[in-house]
Amino acid sequence: MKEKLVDAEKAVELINDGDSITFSGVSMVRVPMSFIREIIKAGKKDLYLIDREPGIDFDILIAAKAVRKVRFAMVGFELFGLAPNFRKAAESKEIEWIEDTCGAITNALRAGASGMPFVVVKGILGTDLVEIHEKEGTWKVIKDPFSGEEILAVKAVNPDVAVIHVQKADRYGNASIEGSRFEDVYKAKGAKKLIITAEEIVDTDYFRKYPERNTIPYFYADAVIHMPKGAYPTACPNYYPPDYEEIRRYLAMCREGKVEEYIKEWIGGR
Amino acid sequence: MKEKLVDAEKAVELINDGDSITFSGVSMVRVPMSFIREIIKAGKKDLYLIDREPGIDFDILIAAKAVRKVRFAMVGFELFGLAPNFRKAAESKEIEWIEDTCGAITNALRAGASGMPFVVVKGILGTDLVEIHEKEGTWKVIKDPFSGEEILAVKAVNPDVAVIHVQKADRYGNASIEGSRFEDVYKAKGAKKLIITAEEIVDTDYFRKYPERNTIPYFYADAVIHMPKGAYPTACPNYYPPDYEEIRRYLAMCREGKVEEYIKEWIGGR
Amino acid sequence: MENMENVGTQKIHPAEIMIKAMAMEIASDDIFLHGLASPLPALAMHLAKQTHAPDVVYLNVADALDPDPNEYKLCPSSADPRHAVNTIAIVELLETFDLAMKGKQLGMFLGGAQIDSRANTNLTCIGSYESPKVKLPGGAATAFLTPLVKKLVLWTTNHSKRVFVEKVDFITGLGYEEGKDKEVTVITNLAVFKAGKEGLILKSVHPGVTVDEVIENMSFKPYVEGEVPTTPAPTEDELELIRKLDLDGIRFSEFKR
Amino acid sequence: MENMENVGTQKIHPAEIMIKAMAMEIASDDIFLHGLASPLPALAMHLAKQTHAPDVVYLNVADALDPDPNEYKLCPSSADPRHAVNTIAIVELLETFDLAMKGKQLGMFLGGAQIDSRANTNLTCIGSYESPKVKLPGGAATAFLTPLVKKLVLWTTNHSKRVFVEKVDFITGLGYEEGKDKEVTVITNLAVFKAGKEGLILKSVHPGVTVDEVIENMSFKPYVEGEVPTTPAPTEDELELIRKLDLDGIRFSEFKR
Repeated sequence: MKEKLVDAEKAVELINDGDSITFSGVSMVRVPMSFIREIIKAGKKDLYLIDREPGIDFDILIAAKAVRKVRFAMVGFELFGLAPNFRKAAESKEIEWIEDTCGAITNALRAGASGMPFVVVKGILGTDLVEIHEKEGTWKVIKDPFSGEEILAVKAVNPDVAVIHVQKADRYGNASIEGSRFEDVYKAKGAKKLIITAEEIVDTDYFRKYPERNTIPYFYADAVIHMPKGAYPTACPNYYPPDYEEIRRYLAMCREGKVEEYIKEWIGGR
Repeated sequence: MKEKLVDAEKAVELINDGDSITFSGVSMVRVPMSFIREIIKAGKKDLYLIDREPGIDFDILIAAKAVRKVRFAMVGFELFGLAPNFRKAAESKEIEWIEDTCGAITNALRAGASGMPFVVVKGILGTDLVEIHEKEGTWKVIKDPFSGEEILAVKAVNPDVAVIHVQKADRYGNASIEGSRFEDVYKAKGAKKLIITAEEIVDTDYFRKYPERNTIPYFYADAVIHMPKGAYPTACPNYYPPDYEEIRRYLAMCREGKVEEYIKEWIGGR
Repeated sequence: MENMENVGTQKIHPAEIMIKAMAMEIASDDIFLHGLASPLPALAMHLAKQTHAPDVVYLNVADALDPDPNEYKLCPSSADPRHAVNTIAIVELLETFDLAMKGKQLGMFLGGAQIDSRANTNLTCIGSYESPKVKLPGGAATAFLTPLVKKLVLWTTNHSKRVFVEKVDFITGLGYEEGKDKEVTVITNLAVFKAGKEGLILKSVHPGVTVDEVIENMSFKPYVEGEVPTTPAPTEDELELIRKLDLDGIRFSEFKR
Repeated sequence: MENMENVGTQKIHPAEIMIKAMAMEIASDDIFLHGLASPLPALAMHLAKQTHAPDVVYLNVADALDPDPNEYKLCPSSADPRHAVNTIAIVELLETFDLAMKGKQLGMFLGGAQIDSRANTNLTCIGSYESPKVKLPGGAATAFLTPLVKKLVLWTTNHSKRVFVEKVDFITGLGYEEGKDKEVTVITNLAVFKAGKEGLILKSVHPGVTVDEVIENMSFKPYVEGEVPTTPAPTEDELELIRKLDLDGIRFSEFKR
C-alpha cells in the first residue's frame, strides 16, 4: 500500500478547472465541506457538479463562481427553503443545469462504479425529463433485446473527481463510512480520481480487525486528508449532527446579499 | 416484523418441483448443505440449479435425481478433481446443462437483485459461449445506444428460490453474512422466495447494535431455519473450516459407485 | 386556514390531521419510503407502524430501516442521522429503488409545487424548462418512482389555485395511470383526494373545512359525489405519539412559510 | 518430468519453479486475482508481494484483500476462509470484475485443459459442446476475464500434446489479441512462453529441461529464437517464504494426479 495522506492544499491540485465532480452525502449530511472550502480557496473554475440531492455544497460553490454546470435530482435546503444562489444562477443562466431524477442518477453512478457503459432503469418514461436527457445525450429510450419492451438506458456517470468524507480512514486510503452510505461507495469507485477526507486517521489494524467496515479499499484512493469536523456544518453520523443554526445563518446572509462576506469569513477562519 | 422461524420440513415446502434454485457460497464454503439434505429427503424433482462455482451441492443433488438442469460457470472439487455425478449426468445427457462465465452469471444475479430486466457486460465476445447463450435466449449481442459499440446484454436471473446460509439471523429474517459474501446478497434479494439457514439465531438487538452487519434485511426472507453446522462439510467463516476429509470420503464413495449409500447414510444420520 | 380542532383538552393542528390521513394510507404489508423535506410523512409512518400497520417496512432517506420510535427525534433535515437511531439495517436508497423496480408493494410520499387533475406533479420549474420563471428544487425521486410505486401519496400544505393547476408546466411525476396497480392519494391542508379516471375525487374534508372552500382554492374542479365525509382527526393517544416523536414541533414548519 | 533442483541444501520442485515464474509476471502497480483451484498462483502472489512487488493489490476467490502472509495457511480449497486471514477488506468477486470492466491494471491466473498457439483456452468440454466426450468443470471466469485483463497468466502442470493442441475444441477463453494492451504468458511444468503474433514464443525452459523436450510435448510448434535461457529458480529465501505459506505441501497436489 502506498502512502496517500497529504494536506488539503496538495490534494486540491488533483482537481482541474472544468472537471466534473461529485461529493459525498446528501442535503445536510456528510458533505465534504472543509474540502469544498479548499476548492474555493484554490480558485477552481468551471466545475461541473453532479449529485443526487445536494444543498449547501452546490449553493456555496455557485456563489463562489467556481461552477459552470450542475446536474442534480434536487438542490435545496429542505424546510429552510430553496437554494438561493443556485436558483439565482439557474434563472439568470449564469450556470448551465440539467435536472435528473434520483433513480437515474444513482443508477448512473452505480453503473460507473461497475464499469458498465450504461444501465437500464424502469420508471421515468412518460415524464418530461426524458426529452431533456435525450437531447443532452445522457438517456435513450431503447427496446429490451429480450422482451421487446421500451425501457430507459441511462449512460454511466464516471466523474473526474469524487470527494468523499468518511468517519475513519488510514493513511493508505482504506476508508470506512459509518451509518448511511447514500451512493458514496459507488461515487468513490466510479470516479477517475478519489479524494478521501476523514474525521479520524486510524491504524490499518482497525481494518484488519473489522474488514467488513472497509467500505472503500485503499486502491481506489488518490489522496487522504485528515479533516476533523470536515463535514461541518453538515452532519457526520456518530460524530456530530448538522448545525442547523449555522446553515440558517448562511441562508440569512445569502438573502441579505451578503454571501461574499460569508464566504470570505469561512475561507479565512476556523 | 413477522415471525419467519420455522423448521426445515416446513421451509422445504416453499420449493416446488421444477423450480429454479440458487444456493449460497462457492465450492467448499458456506453452501447450505443441511438444507440440501432436506430437499433430497422431501424428494423434490426437476430442479434447475443456477450458480457461479458450485461443487458438492450440485453433485449430490444430481446423484439424488433431484435435478433437471444446471447452469454454472464451473462445477468441481478443485484439487480433488471433477464432480463425478455432474460429469456423468452431463455426458450421458441425464441432465440438461448450460455453461456460463463468472462475470455474466454474477452480473445476471446482481441485475436480478436490482430489478433490471438485463445488464450489459464487457468481455466474453469472441468466445464460443456467446453462440450457446444466444441460442438459449440468455444473452444477446447488442449495440451500446450511446457509443454504437457491440456489447453483451445478459438477461437478469431471478431464481424461484434462494437458499442462503448465514452465520447469524434473527427470527424475523434479518441476516448477517460474515466474511466472504460472494454473490449471496444479490441471490437473496433477487430470488422470488428466500430461505435463510443460520448457524445462530440472535436477538434483533444484535442488528440494532450493528446495523451495518445486517446484510439481508428481514423483509426479503420467507423462512428462517436454525441450522448449526448447516454448511457442513463445507466451511462457515468464523465458525468452522471445510471438512476436507469428509469431502474426500464423498468423492471416494462416488468413485466406488457407492453414492446412494452415502446419501442414505447422510439423510438418515448426523 | 389553520383550523384548530379540539380533541379532549388538546388543540389539533392541520399538520396532525394530515399526518393521520397519511398514516391511514399505509397498510401493514406495505414498504414505505420517505424522502427529504418530509416531516409529515415521517411521523405518519411512525404513527401507522405503532397503530394499525405494525409490520410496515419503514425506509427513509437516512438509509435507515425501522428506526426506533422510542429514541426517534424529528429533525429539520429528513436525512439527519438521528433519523437512523437504533436502526436494524442500513438500506441504501438505491436498494429501495431496486425494490421499486422489482415491483414490490412500495409506497412513497411526494410533494408537488403544481398538481393537476390527473395528479401529475411538477417540481422542476415554473415557466419553461429552458427559461424558468422559478427554478424549483427539482423532483428528486419523483420521475423515477411515480410510475413504479403501488401507493403514491402526494401532499401539499398549500391547498391553492397556484398548486392545483389545469396543466402542470412540466411533468416531473406521473399521477393516475389507467389500468395500473397504483393507488394515488392527494392530501392537503384542507382535504383528501384519490386520483381516478374522473380526475381528483374528493374523499374527505378536514374538520371545520367546507367542500366549497376546497373547490374554490383549485384551478380545476375535483369530482365530488354525495355527502363528503370529514377526515378523521387523530385520537388523543395518536396525538401523544406524534408529539413525543416531534417535541420541537417541526411538523408545523411547512405551515409557517 | 519431476525435475528436482538443488538450491543450497534444498531440493526444488517444478511447482516452486512455476511459482517463481508466476511471481515474476506480477508488478507492484498491478491488481492480481486468483480463482478456485489455484494454489500456485496464490503462493506466487504472496511471493511477489513480499519481494519485488510490495504494492500489488492481492485479491482472491475468498473475497479477501491482502490476506496476512504471516498468518496465511494454504488450504486445498482456494476459497477456504483461512485465505482471508486478517484481510483488510472483503472485496466481492463482482467488485474485482468491475475493476476489469473499468480497464484497471488487472492480472489473472487461469488454467487450461487445452491451450492452442494463440493461447486460446478450453475449459468447457473435450469433443463437442452438445455431446462432449469429457465434460470439463467449466471455464469459471475465463470467458469474461480473458478479453479484459491486462495480464493473463495461463498455467498447466501437464505440459503435453493433450494440453497444447492445434485448435481447442471450444474457445472458453481468448489468448493473444493483436493490438490490445494485454500480456499473455503461459507457464508450464517445463517452460515459460509469451503469446504473440508468431504464436507461443518460448521464453525460458526450467532447470534441467531441454528445448527439445518442450517442443516434443506440444501438438504445434512454439516460436524459438536463439539461445533459450533457463527459468530462474527461487532463491533460498524465496523457497523459505513459499514453504512457510504452504506447510502441508498443497502446491504439489496438481502434480500427483
